[in-house]
Amino acid sequence: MSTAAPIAAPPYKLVRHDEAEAGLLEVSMGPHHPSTHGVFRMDVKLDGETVVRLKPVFGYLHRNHEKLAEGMSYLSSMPFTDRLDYFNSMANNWAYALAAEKLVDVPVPERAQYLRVIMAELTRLVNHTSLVGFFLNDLGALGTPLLYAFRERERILDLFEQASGARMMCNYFRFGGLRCDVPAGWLDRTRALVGGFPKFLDEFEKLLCENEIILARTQHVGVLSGAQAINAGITGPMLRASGVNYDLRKVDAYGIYDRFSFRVPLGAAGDCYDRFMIRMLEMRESLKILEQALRDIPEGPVMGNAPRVFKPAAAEVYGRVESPKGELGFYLIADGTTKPYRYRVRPPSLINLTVLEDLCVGHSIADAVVILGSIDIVLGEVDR
Amino acid sequence: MIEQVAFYILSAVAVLGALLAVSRRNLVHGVFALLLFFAALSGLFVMLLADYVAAVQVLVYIGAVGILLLFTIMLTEHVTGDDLRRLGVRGWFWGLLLAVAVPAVLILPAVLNEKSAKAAPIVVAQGNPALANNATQANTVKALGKVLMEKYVVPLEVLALLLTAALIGAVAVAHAPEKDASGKDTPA
Amino acid sequence: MIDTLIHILALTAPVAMIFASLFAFTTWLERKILARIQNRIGPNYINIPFTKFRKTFGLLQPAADGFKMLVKEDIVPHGADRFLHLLAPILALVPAMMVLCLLPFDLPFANESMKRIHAAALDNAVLLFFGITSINTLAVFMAGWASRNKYSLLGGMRAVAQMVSYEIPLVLSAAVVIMAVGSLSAQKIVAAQSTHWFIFTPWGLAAFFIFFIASLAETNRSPFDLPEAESEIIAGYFTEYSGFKFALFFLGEYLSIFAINGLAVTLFFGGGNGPWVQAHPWLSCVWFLAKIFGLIFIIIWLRGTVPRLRVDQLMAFAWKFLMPLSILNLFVAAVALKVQQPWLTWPLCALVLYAAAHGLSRLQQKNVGPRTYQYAE
Amino acid sequence: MKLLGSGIFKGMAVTLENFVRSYFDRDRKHHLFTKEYAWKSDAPADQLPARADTTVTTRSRNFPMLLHDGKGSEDPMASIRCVACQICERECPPQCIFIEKEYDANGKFVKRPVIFDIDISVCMSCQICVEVCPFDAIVMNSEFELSNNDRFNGLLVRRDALLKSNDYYHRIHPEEAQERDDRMAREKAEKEAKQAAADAAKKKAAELAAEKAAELAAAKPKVDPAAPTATPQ
Repeated sequence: MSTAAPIAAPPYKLVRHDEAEAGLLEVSMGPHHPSTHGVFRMDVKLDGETVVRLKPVFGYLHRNHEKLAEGMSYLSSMPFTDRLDYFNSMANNWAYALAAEKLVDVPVPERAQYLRVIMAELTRLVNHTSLVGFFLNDLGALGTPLLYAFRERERILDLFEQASGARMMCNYFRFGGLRCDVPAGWLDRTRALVGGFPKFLDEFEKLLCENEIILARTQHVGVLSGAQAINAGITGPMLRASGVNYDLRKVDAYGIYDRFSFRVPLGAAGDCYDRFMIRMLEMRESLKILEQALRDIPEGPVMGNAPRVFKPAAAEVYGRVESPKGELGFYLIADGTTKPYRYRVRPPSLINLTVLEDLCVGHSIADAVVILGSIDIVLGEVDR
Repeated sequence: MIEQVAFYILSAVAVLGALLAVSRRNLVHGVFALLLFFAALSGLFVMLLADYVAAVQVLVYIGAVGILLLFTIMLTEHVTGDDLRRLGVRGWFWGLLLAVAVPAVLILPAVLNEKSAKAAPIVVAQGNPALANNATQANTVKALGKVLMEKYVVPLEVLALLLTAALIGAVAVAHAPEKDASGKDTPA
Repeated sequence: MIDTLIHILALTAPVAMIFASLFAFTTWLERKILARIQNRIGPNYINIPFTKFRKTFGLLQPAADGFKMLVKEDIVPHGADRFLHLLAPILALVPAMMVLCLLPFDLPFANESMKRIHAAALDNAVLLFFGITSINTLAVFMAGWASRNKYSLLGGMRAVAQMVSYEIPLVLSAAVVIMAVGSLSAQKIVAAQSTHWFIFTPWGLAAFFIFFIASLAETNRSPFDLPEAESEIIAGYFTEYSGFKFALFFLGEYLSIFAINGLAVTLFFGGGNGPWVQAHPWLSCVWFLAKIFGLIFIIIWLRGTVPRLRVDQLMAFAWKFLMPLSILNLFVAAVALKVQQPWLTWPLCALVLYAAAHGLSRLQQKNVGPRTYQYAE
Repeated sequence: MKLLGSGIFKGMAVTLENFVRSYFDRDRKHHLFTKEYAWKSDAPADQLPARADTTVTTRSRNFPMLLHDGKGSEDPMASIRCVACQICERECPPQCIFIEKEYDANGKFVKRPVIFDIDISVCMSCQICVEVCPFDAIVMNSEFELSNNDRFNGLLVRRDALLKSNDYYHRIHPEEAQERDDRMAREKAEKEAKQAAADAAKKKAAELAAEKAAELAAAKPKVDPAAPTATPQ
């Protein structure tokens, strides 16, 4: 493998495990630890408070999602995709719909395309605001940023409920469009929300971005180099925080993303602060997309002429979207029946989690929690 | 009467604390017992109307020395307090000798000076501390300060210098190996 | 002898009762203020038992909490040191109660024969205050060590390191006031501020800031709540405490907040001094409490705003920022007290202290600062 | 480089602003987003969920219910829409529906479910059953206070508890119900029209046939070869 990109020497001293075990304090953080974002466990070996070894243990939330999906019709899996990453069910829906639409050529009506973009970007706002809140909670702020984030999230979830009937498990996308059109007045309410959102972001930035404690806690902590990120298959804001310009909305331009003008913020240092700031900046870009989409959205149907019984011919497809956490892909093998032969999810949370030990070793246990928070995982997606 | 009862209680607690401190095999328990002893001692100081010394006793011995001892234990591998081996009994003779010698040396000057002490009897404060003369109380701190800064100013400064030197030395000793390691070691 | 005991009881028991009931009120206040800061409502109704009356503004919440604590199962972990596990909460509470008696908190009902003295008008009150509060550290360590839980142990270790470090700037900043008054007696310190509070002097202001920050660390309040950092080590040293033992810890923690803020009020805000105190002596106690609650509001406000420091940053802040600044402040105060010219000392002291703080913050913020980001089209 | 703590003071200004405005913001819209819990009223079960106007939107979905067209105290089973076709049972992603068909005394399927159970602890409110139902018989309820003391019987909702009138559906989901009714009416009308057309065609065909038959009958005596058999030989 001489062609592989050189990986920078790790910032810690490598030691053989048996030598180092003697005086170490072994702490099992999780699965019921307040800041492991669900039922996740980290087996941590500590030298004082410094992490020497960290072993992520997951699977506590394994729900057999992929195998279950192989036993039921294509449509029946759609509500299960909501439960993968339960913060952004809309993006999950889209990824699955995108894969299934490749199996059967169903045209998506124009209005549905716009609504999909609107929903996906609103989801991104939901995810990034709550992530920043949770991240600050991990840093030890007593819920104030989290509740400010949730205040805005509530409003977006209200919109989701008005449109789809559920706040989090929306189950809104269908192969070839959307389940139903948004109710009357919904677009105006969304416009009002999008118009007021920058004010909230300003408040958030004033509250957080210059706070010395946050700066000191997050800068130069958990540094992930661009080469390391690429080698580990990291995607999403975490990859972009390491300075790699890779955004599927630009690369694939799926849906109608090529019609919107927006920028992709890039970090330089690849530390926790960059990961946090990239998300803050991405929210502003999402708002730009939302403004354009809400301006241009046409009238019309939201559902194409999808067949009542979804029975694709034998084929292999891979559909992926830029979910707020990274590249979310669905890999489907159809065998000509109403059920997929193979159904595979590429979860961004799980793959972003693989670098956790590399990021944490050499930092203190308090930093390990912060680094985990900055990776942005949802255990529903990690374990599936 | 109340002060007699208090005296006996405090003395009993002090003795108990001291005994526990030397007899407990668990290091942390030992330290806590020692701190109990210190606390009782500071109570005794209060009874002697030396409330400044009592306060200093609490501040320095419980607040600082005790914490220092706990720190030392935490730096060892016996943080959790278990798997402590029984101490060897080989040096019991020297230990006993030392135990006898220290009080002897401490008591000796008092015994030797007994005659002169008779000439100028030590005034033992009596009576209820709460009702004691306000003037004596107010003057303890001032008098102590005066003595330290006038009569014993040179020994005080020397002691301070010594302690500072010891502190710097300790920091230097603690830092030395790390410098070597960071200089030589490369990621293996 | 009986007289003495009655005298002591008459002066200490009300203090204990007043502050213990204020504790309940403060927990409600904290929940309410935090809720409002976070755009929530906070506790707003608790049924009065056996009635349907609900609108009590949540004021009965502490009572409900206390009852819950009482009836909860008391769990001692297997393998824990049962005796020390029991002793730790008691040891956390007792010093906090003791130091409250040292505050110049004039009881309104104390008559002429008692000369309106506070509970323990000692000559070395301030010194004894610091001595007794340092016992609190032991209680925390004891709890952490006796629980036989690694999170507790980590919390205990953090607490010891932190409380010992912050005691130094705390004492040094109090020493400025002691130097100015020339006495360790709380009453004399208050008397010296009858016309001019020390907060209105440059060195007093600086000392107050240092004292306030260090007192946050001493009482384990945000942003220095590392010993009980719930996002890192569950609940730190009281992870394994439940039921009434936990309640005792909680009570001890709030009482030490009262105590240390009471000391701050004594040292910098003129104790019970305030308008109309001369005419109505009972106002003194009200003023004292009002000032304490003013400070407590700031503490809660701060808790609602800032995240937590890391251990090494916490230590660096104590030793490399607060310590040098408080020592410098000691010198500045000495000079200012000698010069006695407010028009000269104010700008000079402010300049020196600001320059020092600026320089030290530069040291603290090495390699750290806001960034600008690039965009890809 | 600023003085240490200036960023914190900025943040404190933000929190103080929120604190103050939570008291003085008139409409409480921007600075106090908590809603009081919608206390369950003593209203009868077959009515709106308590305070539905503030807590539930008109599309809100929580748990399925079965529709019937009966009014008032009519027997709901008389007009139940469900025909026990079992499509929803088959399509339900978490498999929480159990249906048994009803047979009359002769063993004939009467197109009604005798058992229709939904396990509330398994249901994930996904609405797939509603979408696959060809008869608009199952729709989503927005009732949200579904907790129960009985772990075994209380969590399995039986047919009779699931049955709700179409009027109730109109109350909780007015637009959707109207849309559904309109469509059903349209389909029914279309079907009737079709039926009518078919009937007419049939009738016409029958008439034609009858005419032809009549013609034939009229013509028969002339050409009918069987005629001679009428007369005995």
